[in-house]
Amino acid sequence: MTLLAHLLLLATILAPLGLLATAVTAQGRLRLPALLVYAPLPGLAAALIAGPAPPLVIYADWLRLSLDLDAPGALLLGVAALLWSAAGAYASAYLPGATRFAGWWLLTLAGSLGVFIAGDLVTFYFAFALVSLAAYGLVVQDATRRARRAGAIYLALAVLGEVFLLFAFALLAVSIPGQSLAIADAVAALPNSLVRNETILLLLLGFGLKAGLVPLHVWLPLAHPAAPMPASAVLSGAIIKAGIIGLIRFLPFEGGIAGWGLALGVLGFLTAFYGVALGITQRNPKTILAYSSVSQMGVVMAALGFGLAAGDAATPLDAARYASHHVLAKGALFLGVGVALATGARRAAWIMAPVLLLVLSFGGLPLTGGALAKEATKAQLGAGVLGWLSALSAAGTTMLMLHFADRLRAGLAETPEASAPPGLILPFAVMTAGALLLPWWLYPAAVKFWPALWPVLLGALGFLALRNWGGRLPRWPEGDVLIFAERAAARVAPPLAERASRIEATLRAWPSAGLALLVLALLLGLAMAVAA
Amino acid sequence: MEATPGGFLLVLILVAPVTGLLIGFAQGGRAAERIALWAAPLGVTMAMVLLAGVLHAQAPIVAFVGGWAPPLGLALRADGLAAAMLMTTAVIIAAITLFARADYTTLPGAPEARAPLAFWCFLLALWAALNAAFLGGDLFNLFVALEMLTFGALALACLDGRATQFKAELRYLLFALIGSVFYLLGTALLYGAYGTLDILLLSRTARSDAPTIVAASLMTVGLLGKMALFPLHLWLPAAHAGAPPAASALLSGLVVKASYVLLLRLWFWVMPAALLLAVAPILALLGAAAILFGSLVALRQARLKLLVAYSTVAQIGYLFLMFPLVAGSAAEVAERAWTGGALQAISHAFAKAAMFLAAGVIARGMGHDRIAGLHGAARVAPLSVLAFGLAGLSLMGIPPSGGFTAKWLLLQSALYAGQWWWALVIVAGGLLTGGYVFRVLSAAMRAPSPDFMPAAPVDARQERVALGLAIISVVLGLLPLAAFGLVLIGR
Amino acid sequence: MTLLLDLILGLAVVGVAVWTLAVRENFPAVIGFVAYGLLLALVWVRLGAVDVALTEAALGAGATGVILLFAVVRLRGGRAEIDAATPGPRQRLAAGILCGVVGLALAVAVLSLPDPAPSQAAAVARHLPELGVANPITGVLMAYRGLDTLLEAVVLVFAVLAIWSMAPDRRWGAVPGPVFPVQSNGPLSLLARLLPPIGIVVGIYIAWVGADAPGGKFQGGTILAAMGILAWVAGLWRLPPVASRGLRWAVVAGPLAFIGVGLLGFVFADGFLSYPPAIAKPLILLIEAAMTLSVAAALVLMVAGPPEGRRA
Amino acid sequence: MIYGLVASALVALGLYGLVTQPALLRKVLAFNLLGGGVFLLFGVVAARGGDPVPQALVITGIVVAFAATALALVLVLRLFQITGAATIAEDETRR
Amino acid sequence: MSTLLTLFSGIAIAAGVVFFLAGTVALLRFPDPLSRLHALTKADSLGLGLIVLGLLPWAGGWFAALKLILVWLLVLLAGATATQLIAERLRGEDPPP
Repeated sequence: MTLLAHLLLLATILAPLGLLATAVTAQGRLRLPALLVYAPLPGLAAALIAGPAPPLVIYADWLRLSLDLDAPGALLLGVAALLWSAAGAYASAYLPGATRFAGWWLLTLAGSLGVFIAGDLVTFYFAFALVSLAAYGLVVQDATRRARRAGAIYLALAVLGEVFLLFAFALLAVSIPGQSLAIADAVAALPNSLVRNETILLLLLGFGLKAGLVPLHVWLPLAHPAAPMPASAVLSGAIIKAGIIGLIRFLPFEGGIAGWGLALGVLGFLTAFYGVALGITQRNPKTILAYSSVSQMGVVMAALGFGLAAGDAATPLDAARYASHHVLAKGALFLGVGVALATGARRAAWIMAPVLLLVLSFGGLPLTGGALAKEATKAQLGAGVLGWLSALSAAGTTMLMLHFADRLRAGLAETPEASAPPGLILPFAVMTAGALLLPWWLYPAAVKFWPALWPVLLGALGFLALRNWGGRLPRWPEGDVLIFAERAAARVAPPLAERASRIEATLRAWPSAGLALLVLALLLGLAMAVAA
Repeated sequence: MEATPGGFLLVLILVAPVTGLLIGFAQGGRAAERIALWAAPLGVTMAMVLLAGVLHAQAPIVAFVGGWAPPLGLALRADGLAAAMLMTTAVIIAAITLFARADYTTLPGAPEARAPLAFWCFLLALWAALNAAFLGGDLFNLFVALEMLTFGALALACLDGRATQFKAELRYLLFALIGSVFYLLGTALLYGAYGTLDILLLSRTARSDAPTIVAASLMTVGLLGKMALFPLHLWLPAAHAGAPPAASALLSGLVVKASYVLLLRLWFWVMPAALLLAVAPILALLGAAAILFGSLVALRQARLKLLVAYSTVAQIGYLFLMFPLVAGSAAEVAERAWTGGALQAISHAFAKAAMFLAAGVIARGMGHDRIAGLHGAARVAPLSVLAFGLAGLSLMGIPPSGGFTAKWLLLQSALYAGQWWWALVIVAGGLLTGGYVFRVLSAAMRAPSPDFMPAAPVDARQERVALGLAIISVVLGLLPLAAFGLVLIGR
Repeated sequence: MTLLLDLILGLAVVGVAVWTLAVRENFPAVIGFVAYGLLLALVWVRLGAVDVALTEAALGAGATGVILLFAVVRLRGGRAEIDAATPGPRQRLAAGILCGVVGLALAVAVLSLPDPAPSQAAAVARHLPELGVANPITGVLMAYRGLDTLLEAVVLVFAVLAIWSMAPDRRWGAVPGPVFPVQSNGPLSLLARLLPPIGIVVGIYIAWVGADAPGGKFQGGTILAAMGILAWVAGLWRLPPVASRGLRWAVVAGPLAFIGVGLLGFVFADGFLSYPPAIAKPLILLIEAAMTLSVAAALVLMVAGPPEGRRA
Repeated sequence: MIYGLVASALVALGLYGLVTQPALLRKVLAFNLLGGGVFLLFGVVAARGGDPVPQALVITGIVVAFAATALALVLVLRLFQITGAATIAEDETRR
Repeated sequence: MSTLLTLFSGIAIAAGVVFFLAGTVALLRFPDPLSRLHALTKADSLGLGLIVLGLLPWAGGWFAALKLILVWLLVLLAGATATQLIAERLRGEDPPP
């Protein structure tokens, strides 16, 4: 049994890469887009049966590469694999000939699934780097100027995130007593390591940037809309979860760093409300969804934060449950947008009904997956003020999602009879069913009716208000904070680089170089004379 | 102080290229080329045998020239660091020999031309000088090797005979001469104070008195001038950018490293620890300045070769971050930093050689090397752009590459030693390097204008050589850390 | 009394050096430099290093003086560009102060060298008889630090090739350096006919005597080269073209002989560049002869410069 | 002892000339002055102990310095023949 | 005998030095270059001859004495040629390059 589990774990990463390898031959390359749907299946299987198996350790002498699957990891791996597979089928229909896109797709897939099962620092960093850098290929697929700009910003911030993580992992590796690089040892050694605060700050920055924590979320509303539909689905659905699994794996939930937990929680709620506030000013349905992702991730991080503050060991699993619902629902919505844009007014009802249901489930409508997700994080966000805050954010989300549905209906195809090809509708249907039903199978719980309902109603009321007076809201550009940052940078950066190259040019004139030589000689001499 | 078995191998490695040079020069162009082609594989095997010998003996191999013991005679010493650098030199020169066959070949019947004869002879001469610089055990002997290196680098860079290159090379020659004069002054003072110039003997008797201090500061500044560390880098960009591709790969990759190894010999063998502690922060500060300024200016360069040359100025800075980490900390951290520094030197040699060769092929294929006009380069010279990218990865320090392991080791030892600011510089350097590598790649990857025609056909063999070097630089990262224990032998 | 003499000589040398730097025109500066070289040779005699005095006079003042004169004659004008590039007074002052401080540091270092000066003189003297050579400096040059001399000979060969490679491509294969018109009569041709034979005898004598008394291959080679240059300038002797194999083998003969004998050392004696005691002296003399030839050839070619004439 | 001071003075002068003299020929000249000073320092060291080894080093050094001067002068001449430039001032700004 | 010898060489060397001085003064004082040149070579070669004469007894053995004389002859030859060349140059005949 464990051998099968280990094989599946290996296959999760190697299958997509193997498929990519077949692209070397010409006809292999042609068939590639069609095979995208099968690549994530080993991951799905691994999630289902590899849970209890012991960690697989490879290459044991100086570098212990190990793959390991715990409960939250399995849950997220399963839903992510499902989304990847559905989006893969969608992509085969949506972009039939795009072989280069398929190549980037498989690389990102390998990284995205690998992140959930990595057991040690090096594998995790390698997978995280793979998913961050390869996703650039998905973002710039449309090769428009806007896509290229979004891609450049995405890559810059992704590399920045990588650097934070490299730094954090170096600190972690330093604080682990022995030679091992396993994540478990790292987390155990974290609370009492001498560089504790710096490490945690860097971890939060690195994973927060990936999951869209407020000041670092700027790339998300730019990148997701710019990417083609299936890419946006996986970007918002599965790839963003790399940040969440990072926080789940690397933060010591047994306690010891309560202060940081509080900070994360507050920032999480801030992100949640910020996402909603920005979302309602947007026109493009995909951008609204992107802001909704920011907001939802805010809620997840709030749950993680307050769970960390309370030292509640169950937080990882609860947060994973909430996040898994988001994977399914958000993925379905993105695919839905693609389908809706291709269907005419007459057949719209077939699409708008499930979309509406999904939208309300986000708000936590009883009997839907959303309600179960909210129930799961009751332990962390249920009591007192936190309860009110989470309810308010649910209301806000409902309002935002209804606004999204309204914008979507405005964006339907002109010709009434137009209907999307089956290749698009089938994955959308699968994902919608998954979003609504899977939570019942994964984490069933009794949901009290009224406390879950009133936020949805409040949200509906808010939406109605928005419809009438929405016009007066200010028109914010996508990636809000980034625009101001870019303008500020435009003022500061060139003069700095200009001054640096002017200094460098003066140093290259012969006499000043000679003088520099002599000054350096004296400096060294003095330093040594003082020391001796 | 006694000669170990296997000493003849050291002499062979030194004498083989010299004899090749002399016979090649006398016999003329075609003979020089054939000798160089035979010397390349022979050199690599000799370096490999030496590497195995040093690893097996776990101690430096020492040979006394002429059988005279050091205070009187000269010693050749191959410790772990020297063996590793010799191996790097042999492999890169073999690669450059393959690369340059397309440019500098004389057909059987053809009359002898200037450039081919000059190129092959200077390649062998540079190789001999590098071997002498890495193996040398006597400071004056190293001076002669450095001079030969300077002349070789100068002559190779002037091979195209362009006027701007003559001016750049004159700046290089004069500055290098100031450097060697300073080095000579230091040597004279050391001889006056201790009566010997042998590194090992000096390391036993070095005191912190006035002559030693003046000698140390003069020699260090002389070597920094020859290595073009940041404030003294005036000659490097023009000299390395204007040189033919094969030459600039050799110059940026290896010639700079010879002065670096000398500097290591000077500071970690000859000079007493107290002086090292005083000087190490200054050297590291200069290194940090080199990284920041070099990368910033590289970001603003309009021409590809100048960008790569400024990248050398920046990457040299990394080599100096090692000094305070090895000087001031516990043995375990010092070993990690030392391995990191040595690996950075080696992986930079491979990566920079690959980058310059790739840049050369791209420039020939596109007809120019303006970065803004590089659209479609990926179609004209795909393998070269890939080689440039891989080498860029290694320079940035993205995981699988040799550069990453070097920077990871330096990062960790910086944190262990508590001097976290160096870690900050390493990370900032990596980001900036990423900046200019991305700038070149994104320009090269972009689709060309429809009426685009490549300026000249690109030789596929040359591309494969550049790619091979880039792959080696990446594969270096996968070698288990135990392999780098080699660099610690005889430390 | 000798202190006074040293003082005067020292001041003279420094004075000439200052004058060489200060004078505006290039030509007097070069003349000043030749004078500086000769005075320096005197200083070397005062320091008791006759070998080095010979080398300094022949190479440092003579040969360098010749190539500088050649250069001065050809480098005319560019005064405006030079004035433009002259650094401002502030930079010159700073440079002056810094150079002064470096000089001072050097002086302090020299003065504080340990009193019982550590010296290899005894060791050299003890091992000298094994080589059968009386002149300690030749012993050091040829045996103890043989590798230095070998590398340096290779540097000479290398410098010749580097100078040749500076020529434009179309000139390759031609005669190195400018071609002087043949002078049938006149004082120069008289000198060029009379002096070389004597010079060659003196050169070979100095190279030969190097084994036992001050002299040696570099000094002898330089004198031979001087005679060659004299004949070449007078147009009596046309340098062989760059492509001629004979010329190249002449330049390469010295170092190759050195390596050959060195490698033999593996077989007969106990390592590279070690001489079997019995036949050490003849071997050294053999190498000295080959080296003298190479040094002479290399110096002539270096003075001549890159090929400028038409293809031979 | 006096010659030690003379050597230091020559080194200082040579350095000053090499750094400040704009004309290339004068720079090469200054380099030779500097070389003379350095080798004189070796001579002083040799004279203190009556030691032949530094004298051998000086002979080797003078030959190498001559090779360097010859190479530099050829470069100066070739540069002058092609561009007429007599200095190595950084004319076009490296943009 | 030796005192006589030292006396003789002392006088000879003094005379030589006087001639050198005269040559240098001539170099500075004389109006046109040609006459300066003429005076200089004459005085210096004679001066050197006298100094060599003075040094002869001190030279160790015949061989060294011969070498001294050889030196004098060579300087004479070189001086004459140089003066001729410069003179030609000054008078503007077809000067060698």
